[in-house]
Amino acid sequence: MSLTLRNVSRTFAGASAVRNISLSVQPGEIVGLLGTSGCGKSTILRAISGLDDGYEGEIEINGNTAKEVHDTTGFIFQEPRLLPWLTVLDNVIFGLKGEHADKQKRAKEYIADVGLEGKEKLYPRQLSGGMAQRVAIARALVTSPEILLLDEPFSALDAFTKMQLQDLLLDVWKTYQSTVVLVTHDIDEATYLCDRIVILRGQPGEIDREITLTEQRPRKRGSEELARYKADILESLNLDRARSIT
Amino acid sequence: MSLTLRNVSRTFAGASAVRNISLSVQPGEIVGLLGTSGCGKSTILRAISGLDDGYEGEIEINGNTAKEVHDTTGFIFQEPRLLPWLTVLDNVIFGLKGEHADKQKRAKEYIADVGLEGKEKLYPRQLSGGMAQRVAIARALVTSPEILLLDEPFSALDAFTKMQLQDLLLDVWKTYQSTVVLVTHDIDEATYLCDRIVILRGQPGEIDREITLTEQRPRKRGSEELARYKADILESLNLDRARSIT
Amino acid sequence: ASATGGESQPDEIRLDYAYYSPTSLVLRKFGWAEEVFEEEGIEIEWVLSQGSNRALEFLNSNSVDFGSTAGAAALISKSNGSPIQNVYIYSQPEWTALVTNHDSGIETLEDLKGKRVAATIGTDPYIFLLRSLAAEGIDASEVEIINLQHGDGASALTSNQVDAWAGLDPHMARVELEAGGELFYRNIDFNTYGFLNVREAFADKYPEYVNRVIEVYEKARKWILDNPEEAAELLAEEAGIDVEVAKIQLQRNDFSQPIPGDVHREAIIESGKILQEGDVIDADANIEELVDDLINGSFAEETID
Amino acid sequence: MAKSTGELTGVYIREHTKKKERNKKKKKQTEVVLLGSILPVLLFILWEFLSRQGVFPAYQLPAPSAVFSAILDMAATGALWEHISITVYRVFAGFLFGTIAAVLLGSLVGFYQKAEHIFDPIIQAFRSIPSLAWVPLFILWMGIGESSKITMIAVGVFFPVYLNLVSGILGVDRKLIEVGKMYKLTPLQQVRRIILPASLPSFFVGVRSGLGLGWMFVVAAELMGASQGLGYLLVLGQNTLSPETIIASIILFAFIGKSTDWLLKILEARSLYWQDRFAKT
Amino acid sequence: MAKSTGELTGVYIREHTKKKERNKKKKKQTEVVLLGSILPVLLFILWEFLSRQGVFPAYQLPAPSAVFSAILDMAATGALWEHISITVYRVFAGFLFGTIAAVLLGSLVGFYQKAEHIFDPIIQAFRSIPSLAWVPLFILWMGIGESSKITMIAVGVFFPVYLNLVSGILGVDRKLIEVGKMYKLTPLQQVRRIILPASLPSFFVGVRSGLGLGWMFVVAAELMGASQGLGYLLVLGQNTLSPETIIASIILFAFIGKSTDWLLKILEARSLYWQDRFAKT
Ligand SMILES: Nc1ncnc2c1ncn2[C@@H]1O[C@H](COP(=O)(O)OP(=O)(O)OP(=O)(O)O)[C@@H](O)[C@H]1O
Ligand SMILES: Nc1ncnc2c1ncn2[C@@H]1O[C@H](COP(=O)(O)OP(=O)(O)OP(=O)(O)O)[C@@H](O)[C@H]1O
Ligand SMILES: [Mg+2]
Ligand SMILES: [Mg+2]
Repeated sequence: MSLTLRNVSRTFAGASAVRNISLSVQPGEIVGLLGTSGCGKSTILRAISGLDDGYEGEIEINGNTAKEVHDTTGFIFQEPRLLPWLTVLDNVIFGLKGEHADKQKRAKEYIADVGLEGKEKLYPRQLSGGMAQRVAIARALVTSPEILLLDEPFSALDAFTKMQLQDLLLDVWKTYQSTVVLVTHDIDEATYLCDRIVILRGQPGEIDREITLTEQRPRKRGSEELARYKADILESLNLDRARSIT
Repeated sequence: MSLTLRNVSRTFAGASAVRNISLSVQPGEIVGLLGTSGCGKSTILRAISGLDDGYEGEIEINGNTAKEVHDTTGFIFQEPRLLPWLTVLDNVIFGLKGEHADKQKRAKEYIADVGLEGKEKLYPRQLSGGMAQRVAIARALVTSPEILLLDEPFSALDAFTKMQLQDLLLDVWKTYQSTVVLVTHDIDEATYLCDRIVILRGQPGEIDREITLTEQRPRKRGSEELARYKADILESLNLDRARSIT
Repeated sequence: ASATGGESQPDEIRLDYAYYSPTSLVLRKFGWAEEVFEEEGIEIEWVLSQGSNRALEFLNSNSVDFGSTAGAAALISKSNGSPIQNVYIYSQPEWTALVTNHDSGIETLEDLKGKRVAATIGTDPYIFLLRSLAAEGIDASEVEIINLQHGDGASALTSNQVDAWAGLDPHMARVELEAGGELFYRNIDFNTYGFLNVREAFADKYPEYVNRVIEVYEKARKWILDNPEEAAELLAEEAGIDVEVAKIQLQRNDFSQPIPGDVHREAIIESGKILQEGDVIDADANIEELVDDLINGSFAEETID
Repeated sequence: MAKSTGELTGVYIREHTKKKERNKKKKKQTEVVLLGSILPVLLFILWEFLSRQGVFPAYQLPAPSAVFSAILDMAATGALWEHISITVYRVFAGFLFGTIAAVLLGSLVGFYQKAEHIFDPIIQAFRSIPSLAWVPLFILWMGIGESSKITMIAVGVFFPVYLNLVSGILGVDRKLIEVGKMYKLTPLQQVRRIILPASLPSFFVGVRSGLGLGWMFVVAAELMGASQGLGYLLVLGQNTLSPETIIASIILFAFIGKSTDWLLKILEARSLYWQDRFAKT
Repeated sequence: MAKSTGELTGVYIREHTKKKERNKKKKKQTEVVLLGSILPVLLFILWEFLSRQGVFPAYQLPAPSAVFSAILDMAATGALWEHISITVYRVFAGFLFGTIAAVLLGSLVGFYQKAEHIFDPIIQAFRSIPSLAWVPLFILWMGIGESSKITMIAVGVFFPVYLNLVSGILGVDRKLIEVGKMYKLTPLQQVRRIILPASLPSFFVGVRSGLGLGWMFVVAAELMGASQGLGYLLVLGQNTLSPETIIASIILFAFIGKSTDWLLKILEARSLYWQDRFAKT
């Protein structure tokens, strides 16, 4: 599904959060959003998701500009947002439709994929931070959404779990050709996953730079190519920082 | 303040979370806890803090083994845990004692230090994820605690804000000679900050390895020395992973 | 009255019973009404009235066909336009009097001046109090009337929170017996009789059956006259009160005049005037007309010889 | 709980802890019951003592022993069970209807702004009308059968349930609602799958409050031509100046009310197992 | 809100939006009032119509016009204000005392397990005792002065406030309590700085419920020797079989009850500005 933002701005009670964001995402593209904390990345994702309809400008999803939630969109929020009265299994099943047995089977697969096999019956309050985040990831991926909005999905995970789940994400993406918008602070992650990286700048956030990564997937983590991109991105961010401090 | 754990284990409703953790932290030392998601890092911090008294074994803080909260301990939880009815400023003031004007002044300094100047009057629901985390950091540091327990304090921050706050932490540490236990998934962070890194392994978590870093502070990020440590740690974690998968 | 005719017969007749109407208790206990009407396939339904105002609410809402009330209450309701008629007097009770504690020093109505007297505004004891005061030429404003429910008035008196109380049986009998209360002013004529009222609609439709209900009521009345001891026991058992209390209560009931007539008319008119002064009945209501509308002795006259 | 790969020792430890925990729980329960009895028992002793000393004369406030013997008398004749059972039946039925009505209307008002603007003001206005005031109106509208009594109790139950539910719904964390929105739940599904569970704690308070009010409304209900029931008993006691009957009915109200509340409390605890509540000191 | 570095355009836009928002808010408010009036107005019209048609005869249910003229008559003689003011005074005083008692006992029970075990059972038992049942006891203990009336109302207010507060406290997120614990707050500080603010939504429901019950208990309170007040008016109406008076008192109860609730609702909205509630559709 294609996704286009045109001059999107969002103001909260008089204070501007993002300004004039224009961005066009091709079907099946993975776009990364990078930027300092508070520059409006989550705000943009919320606008795309349709949960927030207070923005100005236009967001077009497959030709539709209505401010509404599309049920083909999956959203991993910045917090896990598990339903505390449901077990891990039921939380993952939550968004699924269809036969009960099918749903269970599918959910269990994804629970295993995120490394939580055997934890199906735990309640959210019994989970560690990273486990809760993984349940949220499973919940979003299990519905195989056509548009995936990810808000720092792997931030609370250790290096290896993170890599594993990044690969899981790529698997899902490959199978369902999802369009992905990924917010992350991990530049390695961005270079490993994204076709394009959009760097936001300032407060209110505006688009500063777009970097297109042409390297073929599967990419090699820590490859020289990616390292070059990383250095480039770091510099952009750093510049922004320097500017915003003065 | 010195801190010693002796054979600490924690069981939740029959399921063991950590087992036989023994660890002794010197006054003014910064110890990092690394390990896969769900291996019991937060559980250990909670036991040290005194919030959880369901553990077996003994925890000694300055010679005192009572299972209670010490008011010289500061805790940055894995979630921001801001009080939703207080503004940013009041949240930071929350733990301070003394004259109102003094408290305000001090709190404002730390708010500026974490880069939230001008945001004092916002309520938690108006903050971005990273901003909330920074408020939580300011709230914990402002009381200049003698023992600092940090549970992934910088996980939701972009690379540069993260570096800035790591340095802030070191400043506080230098000024007050706090004893710090830091849980993190960021190996660069661990090598940059810690005197010693403890690697947990398995589920229930046990101590696998301790790595002592002798390099002088201020350390240089990305120095060769640190890179060597990093490779070493990655290997340990990887091994653990390999073992736990089979 | 049977000449007016009407429809054949009702499916059921709904009677009320009340602890202030011993006749109704006897009638219900022995099932005489059921006996008489069963043959015709008419059901009898009994409803408990916990006070005149409830009985009138039941009548007004067509929940009962016959309801037992104090005469004054029936008049007040009539003045509000209730379609009811009084067709029978189940007793002339001396159920209210003025009560005080035995060491209070109150002996006459004069002594009440400046004192606190408990009464339930709008009910028989209240009317009794006003009439008594009026008879002595004392203005009602010279005593402090405290509005309390009957039972609460009794407790207030025994715990010395008021100096006197316009009492009502069986509370009064119990206070007399157990707490040493003294009835310092009695006047049976200032009581307003126990009225058995019928809904006008019922009387119009089934006049014959009004007579027949009166007939069974008569049977109960006669039984009480013949068996005062048993009647007291029955009252005690039904109402859950002490036999001694029940005896006193029954002694203060005169069951001799069942047919509504001029005596009743006059007593009610007097009460009506007092109530009018107290703003309970509308100032421009014509009391005499109302009373004439309310009291209809013809059924009883026809039935009782 | 967690069905993890159980080594033998692990299983053993689990079994062991379970047993220990069960014992501990039992001991705990008796302790709770004992602690809870302290005040009532003290109260009864004091009261009996004062009665015997003649501080309260019997025609004002009979001694507890006298009251209990009155209750036992009623129990002996079987009248007690009839009073209790009919009242419990009425309260139960009224409670059911009142709760259902409150859930329907409460969900509507909680969920739709328009519905709130239309219905809430009048409901809030009705909420302050005392039970006694309804009596004549109910008699008028519904007569004096069981239905009017049950409806009266339902009215009492309705308001607290409604109020708590609406406020519970309004207090549901926006974050969770958004999860539902992302899955395009229909409003009804939203209510059933997110809003009701999330506002369950509030709902239970409402239900418990409502049941309490149901018991209170019994008196008004049984003014409407009842000849049995606890409310009837109370009014009878007041009309015949029988303090034993009054106090007996009060004690029965307290006891049965407490028992039914206890049932709800158990249900509450069962349904809210997932809450991350704070453990008390 | 945010005092950020205001460029001129920014300031302009802010001013502009503020004005627009204020206008919008005003328009919104009138709409809300209008929507809320629909049902009551319809009800009155229907009722008047049915009365004129003779469906409800005046001795059963007088027409609203008759009731309003009765109220106006009372207003003309000044009696109305006396009835209203004395009742409002009683409810207010009872509400105050009841709420204070509930906050004290509720905090204790909510915070200390022992206190819960000791006090909660008996409080829950008392909760089901109908207001009318208390009347003779209150007269006995406290006489028939204002104090007994106010206490009676306080009793009514107490229970819902208590129940909601305790449940609110028990429902406070453990995570926030732990924050307080880390700073070694004393129990009292815990209550004041964390538990009360966190359970404020619950508390407000309790307070609003309690005020409603306060209005209900007025009748029982004014059975105790009152010669003025809305409850007195109601009972007088019942004793003197005057449907106008009964209905007039009902309408006054509804109207004044709703007004006081509205005040609380405003206070609630003000105090809970920080809540991240879900916006309704
Ligand atoms: N309250 C609880 N009840 C039951 N089990 C719990 C509870 N808290 C933690 N656990 C379990 O203990 C284990 C360790 O949890 P902990 O939160 O310490 O992990 P962690 O190392 O901090 O992980 P992460 O990096 O994901 O935060 C997990 O398996 C978790 O399921
Ligand atoms: N509901 C709200 N009300 C007021 N201001 C808000 C609200 N939500 C976000 N903001 C403001 O908008 C700005 C951008 O917030 P946003 O959450 O989009 O940041 P972010 O880029 O996701 O940051 P982070 O990396 O820290 O999550 C912040 O300054 C924040 O204070
Ligand atoms: Mg964000
Ligand atoms: Mg953790």
